[in-house]
Order: sequence, then C-alpha cells, then structure tokens
Amino acid sequence: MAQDSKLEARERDFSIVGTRPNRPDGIDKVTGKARFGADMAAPGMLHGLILRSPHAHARIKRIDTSKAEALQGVKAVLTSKDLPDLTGEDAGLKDILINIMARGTALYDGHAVAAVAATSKSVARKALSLIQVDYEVLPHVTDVEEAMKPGAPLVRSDLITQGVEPAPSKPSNIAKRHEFGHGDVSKGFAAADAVIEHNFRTEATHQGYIEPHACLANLGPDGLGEMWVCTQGHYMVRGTCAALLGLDVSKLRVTASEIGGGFGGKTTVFIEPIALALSRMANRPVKVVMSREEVFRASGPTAATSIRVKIGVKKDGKVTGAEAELKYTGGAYPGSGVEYGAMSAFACYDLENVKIVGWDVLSNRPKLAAYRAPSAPMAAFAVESVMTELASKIGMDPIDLRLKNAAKEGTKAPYGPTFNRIGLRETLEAAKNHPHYKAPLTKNQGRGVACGFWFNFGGNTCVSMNLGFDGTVSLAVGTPDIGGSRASMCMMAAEELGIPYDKVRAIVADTSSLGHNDVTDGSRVTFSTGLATINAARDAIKKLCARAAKTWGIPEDAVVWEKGHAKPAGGNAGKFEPLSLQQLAAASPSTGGPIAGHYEVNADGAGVSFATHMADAEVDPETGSMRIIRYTVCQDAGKAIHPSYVEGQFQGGAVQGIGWALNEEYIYGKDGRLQNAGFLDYRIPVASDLPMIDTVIVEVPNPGHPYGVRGVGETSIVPPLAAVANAASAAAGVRLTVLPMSPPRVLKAIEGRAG
Amino acid sequence: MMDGIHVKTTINGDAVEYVCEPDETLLDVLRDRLGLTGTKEGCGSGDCGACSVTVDGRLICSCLMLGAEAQGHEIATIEGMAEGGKLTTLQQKFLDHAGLQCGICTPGILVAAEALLKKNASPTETEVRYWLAGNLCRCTGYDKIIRAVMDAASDMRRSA
Amino acid sequence: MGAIKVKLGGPLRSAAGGETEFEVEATSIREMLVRLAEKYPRLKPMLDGGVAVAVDGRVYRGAFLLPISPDSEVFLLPPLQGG
Amino acid sequence: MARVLAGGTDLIVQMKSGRLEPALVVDVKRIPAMHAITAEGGGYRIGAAVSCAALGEHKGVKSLWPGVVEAAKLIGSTQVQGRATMTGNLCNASPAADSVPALMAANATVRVVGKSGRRDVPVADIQTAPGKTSLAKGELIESIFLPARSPNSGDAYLRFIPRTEMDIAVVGAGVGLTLDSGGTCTAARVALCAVGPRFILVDAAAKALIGTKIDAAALGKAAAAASAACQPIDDKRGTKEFRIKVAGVLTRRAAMKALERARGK
Repeated sequence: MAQDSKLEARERDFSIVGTRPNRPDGIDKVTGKARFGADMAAPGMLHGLILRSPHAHARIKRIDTSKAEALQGVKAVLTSKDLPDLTGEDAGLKDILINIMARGTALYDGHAVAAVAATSKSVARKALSLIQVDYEVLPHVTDVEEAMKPGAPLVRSDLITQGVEPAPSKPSNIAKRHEFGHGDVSKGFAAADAVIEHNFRTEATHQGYIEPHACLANLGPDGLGEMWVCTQGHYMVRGTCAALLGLDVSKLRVTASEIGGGFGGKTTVFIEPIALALSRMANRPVKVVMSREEVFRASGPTAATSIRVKIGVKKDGKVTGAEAELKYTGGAYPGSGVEYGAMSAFACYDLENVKIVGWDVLSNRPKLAAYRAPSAPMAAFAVESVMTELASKIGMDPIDLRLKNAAKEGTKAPYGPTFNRIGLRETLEAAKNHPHYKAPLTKNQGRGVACGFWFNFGGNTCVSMNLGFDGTVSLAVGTPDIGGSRASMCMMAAEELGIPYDKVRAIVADTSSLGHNDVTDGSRVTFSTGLATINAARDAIKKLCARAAKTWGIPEDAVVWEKGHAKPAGGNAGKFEPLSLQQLAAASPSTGGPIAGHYEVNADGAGVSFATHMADAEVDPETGSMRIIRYTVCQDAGKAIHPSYVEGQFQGGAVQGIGWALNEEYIYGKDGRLQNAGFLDYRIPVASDLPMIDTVIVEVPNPGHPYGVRGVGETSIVPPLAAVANAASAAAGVRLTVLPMSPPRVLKAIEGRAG
Repeated sequence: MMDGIHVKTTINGDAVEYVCEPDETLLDVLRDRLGLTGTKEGCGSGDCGACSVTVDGRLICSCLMLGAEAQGHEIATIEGMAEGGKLTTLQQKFLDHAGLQCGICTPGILVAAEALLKKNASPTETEVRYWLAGNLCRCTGYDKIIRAVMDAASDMRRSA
Repeated sequence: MGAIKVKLGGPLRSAAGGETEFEVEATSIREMLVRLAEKYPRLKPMLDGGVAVAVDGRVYRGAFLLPISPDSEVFLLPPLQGG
Repeated sequence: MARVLAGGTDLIVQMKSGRLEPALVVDVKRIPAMHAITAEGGGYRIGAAVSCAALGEHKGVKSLWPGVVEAAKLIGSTQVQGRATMTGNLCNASPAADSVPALMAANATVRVVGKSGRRDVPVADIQTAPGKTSLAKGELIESIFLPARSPNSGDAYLRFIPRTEMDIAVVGAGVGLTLDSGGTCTAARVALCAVGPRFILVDAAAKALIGTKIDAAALGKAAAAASAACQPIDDKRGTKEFRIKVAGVLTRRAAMKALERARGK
C-alpha cells in the first residue's frame, strides 16, 4: 500500500524546517577527521590493483599470470575464470559481471582484464606489469551515428533490437527502440505558422566526483564478509556482490563511508566485487582504490548523443506539434537511458501533438552510469534550443513562449500520465521577475533561458529512531549522505518530535543494522528518507503518548503530542502536568522499556520537479572563448528543509551543466582510446571560470510528502546546457548545436555565420 | 625493491620520523604511513588540489612532492588547523555558509584558503577565485565556498 | 471488477506492434500486470524486466497492491533511474 | 637513467604513471645556490630551483621582465607554482611550456653545467623535440639569466586555454619590444608555443614590428606572420586551424601589451 498517499501537505508553522543549522558531520569534514572510502585500513590489509585493456575492442586470447603470482608479496591474482557466472537469467547482473572483469573480450579502453592483491602498492604495481595478455585487436566503434550504420563493427555479436516489429533477424548495435507521445504530429506541423528543425550532438561527460571509487573488503572462508565502501547505496553493493560471488546477503555487512561525491556515478559497482573476490582468494582484507585515470576510463560516464528536434508554433506562440528523435550510446551494454531523455524531452510543455523516438545504441565505450537526472540534460539542450529559436522567429519573449505552453496541473505529460500539482509556471514567473532578466547586456554578450524537468522518485526506505534515557534521539537511516542529508533528517525528526535540532543525531547505518534501503539516487533522500523519518517520529510519538497514558491511567487516545510534550487531549481526559519527551524517556525503563520508532516503506509520490535557468554569456569573437558572467536558478523545491543545502544543489547542478555545455567531453582517438583521462584535459569548471550562482527557491508543495518536499538534487542539471547554449548562441550571433561549445567549435561557427 | 629512505621532519609542529620508498609521494606517506588521512587524493597529478598542504608555509600539492624531500622541512596539514580543538574562523565559516556538500575537497580548500589569507588579508572575489582555481569542487559550484572565504577574511580583519 | 484501460509507453508500445492501449480486468496493479502478460504474451519479457506504473499521474515503482478502478488513468512506463 | 628533481611537478607525475622509472633522482633543491635570484649585469640570474611562486614574489624581476613573471605564474595552480620552476618547465621539453616563449622574447640564456664545465646557451636552443633537450648526458641547467633590459622596452606573454586556469596552453605568444625615444620599434622578439614540435621564434613577426610605431597595420602583419609560422597538430586541446588563427590573435594582443609596458604604462 502507498501509505503516504494519505498524508497531505499542509500549511504549518515550522520551527526548525526552513532554518539553516550547521550539519552534524561538519566539524569532522573541516578538520580532516571524516573517513572517506580510501581512508580506512585493516590489520593485514593487502592492496589490490586492476589491469585494464589498452584496446577499445579486443579478443583476449591468453592471460599469463604466472610471473605475477611468483612475485614475492603477491597474495592473489584474479581473472574472469575466478568469477564463475552465477547470474542466471538476470541480464542486468550479467552485464555487471562482464563489466567488472572482461570475459573473453575487452569491450572498451579501460575494461578490466585481471587484478592482483599484494602486500604493498608498489608490489601490486610491479605484479600488474608482469601479467601478460595476448590480444587480438577487433574493429571498434565509438560514435553513436557510426555505430547505428549497417556494417558497423558489432560491439556484441548477439544483440537483437527490441521494440521493433517485426523483430530484426540480424544482430546490430541497436539495443532498443522507445516511443512516447500522443496526438498527430504531422497534423500539428501542418497547423503551425513557423517550424524549426535542428540536429544536435553532445559528447559523453563524467560525473567528475573528486573522490575516486574506493573500498576495503574482507571475506573469510566461512562466507562472512565486511566491506567499507564509498557508494551511493551500500545495500546495492551488498546485494550485487552477494549475487556475483554466491554469498548470503545477510552474511555480508557493508558500511558506507563518507562519500566524496557521486552524482549517480556511485549507484553501481565497479571494483567492489573484485576487492571481495581478491580477499576471498587471499583470505586477507583487500583495499582497492581507483586512480583518477581509471575513474575516467572505467567507471560510468554519460551517454553521447545525436538528437533531432522539430517544433511548430502558431504566431501567438502556441506549440502545435513537437517531435524528437534521440540516439544515445551508453557504452558496450544496453541501457543508454535514452528512454529518460525521450520521456523528459517535452515534459515542460502542454502539447496536443507530440512524438518522441529513442534509440539505445551500443559502442566501445565504458558502461554508462547515471549522472544527475540521467539523459534529460541532452534532450533539454535540444528542445530548449529550438524553443528559443522559435521565440525569436515569431518575435516573442522566450519566457512568454514557455509560459504560453507551460505544463500545469492536469496537463497530460508527453510520457503518458497526467501531472498533479507542479511548479513550472512559478519558476518561469520567478525568472521573468528577477532583476537578472532585465539587466542590460553589452557587446559580445548574450542571455539564454531554459526550462528543465525531472521525475524524481522514492523507493525502498527503512528508518529507525531510538530514544536515549536522557531524551536525546539517535536516528539510523540507510541512505548515504552526499550533500548534507543527515542535517535535513535531524531537522525533520526534531520538528516532528518537538525537540531541539541538536538533540537528534543521525547516522548512516550499516547493512546489518537496518533494513534495506535503495540507493541514494533519483533525488529521493529528502523525500523518502525524510518521509520515513517523519513517520518513524510519529511512531515514536505514539509510543510516548501510550507511556504517558499508562502513567496517568487514562486511555491512549486521550493523550496528544504538542511541542515535545505529551498532554491530556482535553478537559475530559483529566488534569495532568504535561510530560516532556525527556521525562518520558527517563521513565521508560519503568513504563515498559526503551522507546523506539520505526518506519518502512516503498515510497511513491515523489513529485516531479521543474526549473527555469537564466545565463549570461560573453564571447571573445577572435578566439571563441566563452565565459558565463551571470547565472540564476529558479527551481521548485516543494518545501526547502535546509535552504542552504537546497541552494547548494541548485548551484552545483547548474555549474556541472555549465561545464558540460562549455568544456567537458570524452575525447576518443581514432584508435578508440580515451585521450583525456585526467582532470588536466577533462576540464571541469574551476572557481575562476564562474560567477556567483543566484538562486530562487520556489515552493509549490508536493502533495505526496507530509511537509511538501520535492527532490531537488537532479533537476538543476537539466536546464543549464540549453540555457548556456542559448546565451552563447546569442553572444556569438550563431546557433550552436554541438556540445561542448569549446573554443575551436565556437570560433568556427562565428567565422561561418551568414552575413 | 629499492632501500627505504629515513626522513626526519616536522608535521603540524610535531617532530616526525619515517622510512619511505624513494619514489613514494609525501601524500602517500601522510596517508598510509602516518595515518593523516585528512589530506585527500583526487587525481595524483596536481590537477585537483585535494592533497594541498604547506611546506615551510608554501602551498603545494603533496602528490607532487616525494616523501623523501620532507627532510628538515615544516609540513602543515588540515589536521593541524583547529588548534586545541577550536575551529579557526575559516573552518567555522565553511560550516556557517554550507561551503561543503560531500566534503572531500574541503581539507584542501581550507589549507589553500588559509595560505591565501596569510598572504593577502583582503582578497577580492576574483583573487579568491584565481587562488583557489587549483582546488576542484564538484558539488557546490564554488559559490558558497567563495562566500565563506570572503566572510572569514572580513571577520579576521575585524578581529586583527 | 471492471475493465482497466492500460496505456503503454516506450519499448512496450513498439513491442505491442504500435498498439498503445489495452483493456484488462483487474483490481490492483499487480493483477493488471499479470492479466496483461497472460493476454499479450509478447509483452511478458518486458513486463518481467521491470516497469513503473503511473496511476492517476502518480508513478509507482513498487506498491503493486494498490487498488485501481476502471476510471483510473493507468500508464506503463520503463522503470525509472536516477542519479 | 638519472633524473633531476627540481619542482617535481612533471617528473613525479611521470614516475607515478610508470612513463618514467629513473634509477636515480637528484634533488637539486638541496643546493642552496639553486634557490637564489641574484642581480647580475643589470639583469637577474635565477637559480634552477626557484619556484614560480618565489619568482612571482621578487619585485626586481617582476618590474624588469613582467612578461616572464606572468608566464611563470600561469604554470598550473597556486599549489603547482609553489613547486614548479622555470628550469623544469624548460627541461621537461614540452612544446607547450608557458615560460619558454616569454624567456625567448626576453632573450634569456641558461647556464648549463656538466663534467666539462659551464656553458651559456640561448633558451631557444634547449628543447629540440617534444620531450627532448640538447643537454648532454651528465649536464643540467644551473640557472636562467634574464639580461638587462634596454630603456623603453616591454614584454608580455599571453596564452589561450579553454578555461581560465589549470589548462595547458593551446597556443602561447611571448613578445619583447624596444622603442626609440620617438616611439618607433627598434627591436622585437616574438616567440610561440604549442604550435609545433618546437618553440618558434618568429623573425618575420619581429620584422613586421621593427621600424614601425606598432600601429594596427604593423600588428596585423605581425599576427599574420605568426600564424604563417605555425606548424601545429590537431589534438585533444585544439585544432590546427584554431591554433593558427589564435597564434595571430595572441601575438597582436601580446605586442599591444608589451607596447604599453615599453611606453611605461
């Protein structure tokens, strides 16, 4: 049952929610005490390293590990033959197995082919150099359009396209076709006064978290194991490792370290099962830490895309038809996430006629992982670029054009369902009324606006709350805290219980101490862990009231909870001095024992979220250099629990989007090898590249959360690619359709512009 | 294997001795041999600044210095910043301004920002941004970090 | 029990030969999915692979015991992912 | 194989990546003289171990050859400048080294020391190919000498990078100029980086400036000469076409900046 559907967002006076207290993990993080993935050591620990394919596509003819095994200090050498396939019918798990260690064929530059565990890093390095691999290099393909062509080198020999009728008889690199929409687009375009169609390209980008993947694993011969991992989901790590290595889930205890950024990239496993398997072989703890180069070559970047968008409008700005074809490649495995691009592409608009087709394409690139609103930013880049072009074509203000077509409550979304209460219009109005929108621009400057949408979701969540005899509260959650969520959880618990914020301490519990929790993803933590925390608090309150009732000798339903105290419900209930949480907790040994609150749910009703961004760009027309000189984010947060961290999510997403728009890209050589596997040439924004990022928190409550919370983490990366492209195109005087808008591309476009 | 090198140095004011491999970086020594894991490794090539420390007061990346080079020098790391358990103004401002999300870049940024404020008590926003250009942060978009540093500088000027 | 109109999105639609709407008798999401797979076997592999179900605009990834009625708007979607 | 360790910002990265496995690393920072900046003949001698950060704090060098100092201050981050040296930048022999065109524009020399004694060599003669120098086995650079500057002279270095910091030059241009009392250019040096396997001293660009008041026409000619001298490659940092165009743009801009300095502004 969706228990939470009964909870209604209500206007209430919050005393803690909406304030900005310091985070509970703050002092550890400003003093260097916080322990991240690579910061843990264990007695007898070995160091694991992974050997990776230097080829984009190659058959592994032979691996000779004998010399490495003979090296003093080497305790385990592992290849795919040490990882029997236990995945059964689970195709997704099979792909993970193939990805963590190549089985016969290396599918991309950086694909793992062997691993070692040794007594020191230097011995492990030496051992890697002693492993001999004979490769037969195979033809490769990294470009999405090339990969779709008939006759392209086949990434997987047995892939038959799904979603196409009749099913093709021959394998290809196309995994799936997706289609969404409603109405009749040809009728829509026929009714339009202006139609614009463009092709767009975007390169793969990386989440760029500063902390490389790291884990410490220990697995004994009895099948009992422990892991310390930087991950967005330690239950996911437990489940996946257990399934791949044939272990009982409950015998594997996984602790989530502090996590140094994830943004979706740590929602799956790469090194964790390898570390565990090495530990099993060596019967010693093994630590594996990726190098930055490995992170770029062998973790999970985004899709690279090719997108065609066509939109038609009436002179008054009403969109009559909208169509998109999206081609995404997410590496050598199905699952480019093109469906999320397809579903979100036109989700900002109330459209009668809309059709989106998505193609999921394989190529010799690393296996994609999620990146903040996965797949939506590229689709929004294409759609919002065309919307802005249409606005200028019909002489309409770009915000007015969007307002004219904005999705609202009751709009049938292009991906199917009908929207409940949403806040797109409010974000557009906030942008239009912001001083930024009216600020003058000078020569070589341009302003861009774009909207963005993300679904958000809930998922399996389990929270436990324990009251100490001194009346303080320990809160155990199972969703790793990436951006300050422990602070938000403490705030919601304190709000509900009616006690001060600093009387609650939240921890991220290990997998043996709390029931299953899904990964920290889908902007779900403040929503679903928050919802579970509030309900765990209500569960505790119910018990507190029962203890008070018992103490007073009155019925339980004659007790109410107000401002941290149990009180008789009214005059008829009797006259008793209110009992504080602290008093009830102190007395609990004599009223029935310790008091705790719990809540378990598969949360639904996350509430979609929208944003409108504005960017000002300035171009150096002689070099094509583009700077962002002003930026404003207006986003619907539903209800901001800790506004500073909401703003932080807005700002962080916006800047990641700015990087994606201007400089970040995977650059492959003709040999299919990644040429920029480092922070030197994979150019994420640095402090001096940026202005301050203004924020406007719009609050249109989500009816699916007791406080009205909507997830905020992901939506902020959806509009900036387009907002920057629109600003940059205005500054350069030419429509820029290829990301990143790196200086050589911009300069070429400026020199090629008509007139 | 090459023979280890015996090094005597000073870290956060304390005399420290260790033996390291000749090609081992100061970062590896700090983290793996001395348990000073507050200094982080984000890239190992001097491109992210997470391993920032000072050597004789000069800001450097500890991944670009050998452990053997520390002989006779004075090293300062994040662990030495909060003297006697009291946060510095700068550390406190990072908390007040929510100048961190995941916190992995925070030690390096604090060490770098402190070095800036020792050199320049009244930096402009642009000066702060350029000084910290070598400290990558992927979470915050830098806004709140810059505000925290500017506010700390302002408070420190007032109390100076 | 009444006939539920189920609308399809994504590859389900293509797998169904371009048909976008199906009618099945069901009172809950789970029952609807079971009936749909019985009635249209070629949808089964994709249904087994995981779907999200939107009922009256709200997307469910798990709560498949949720009651649905003939006036519910029911949409089948690919399972959602996030970052 | 032995390697000299100065700032280590290139060497240690190469060692860690396994590209280089020296049998011996010689830390020249232990030689006190290597840290010195000394006035000599109206110019300055800069020890091989002087970090870019230390150089940037030296008021004398900064006022004499501001272009050289601004180039040195572009190498990497604040942290990298705390260790990196101009000598290391030169000996690493990457054709994209920022400090080298500025040193060439300043007509700097280096003092090479080896078994057979010391010799002074123009900066331009050190790098011979990507990763290769003219230094013989057993030789190392002891110091860089920045000569005295003629009156009414100025220098400047500009580079193009995609971001505002932290990148390797896609193109770099260093210009040194001398004017007579009437404002006519009497001497000029123009040097480029990252547009060929070696640094390029563009005599044709210098000639385009000499004898002019460095007006728009002369600047245009110098820019065209700089572009014409480029032999760049397409790579992850930029295209051939882009580098050729931007080499001209930067040459013009650097010349204008050097001109301002020569005029005492």
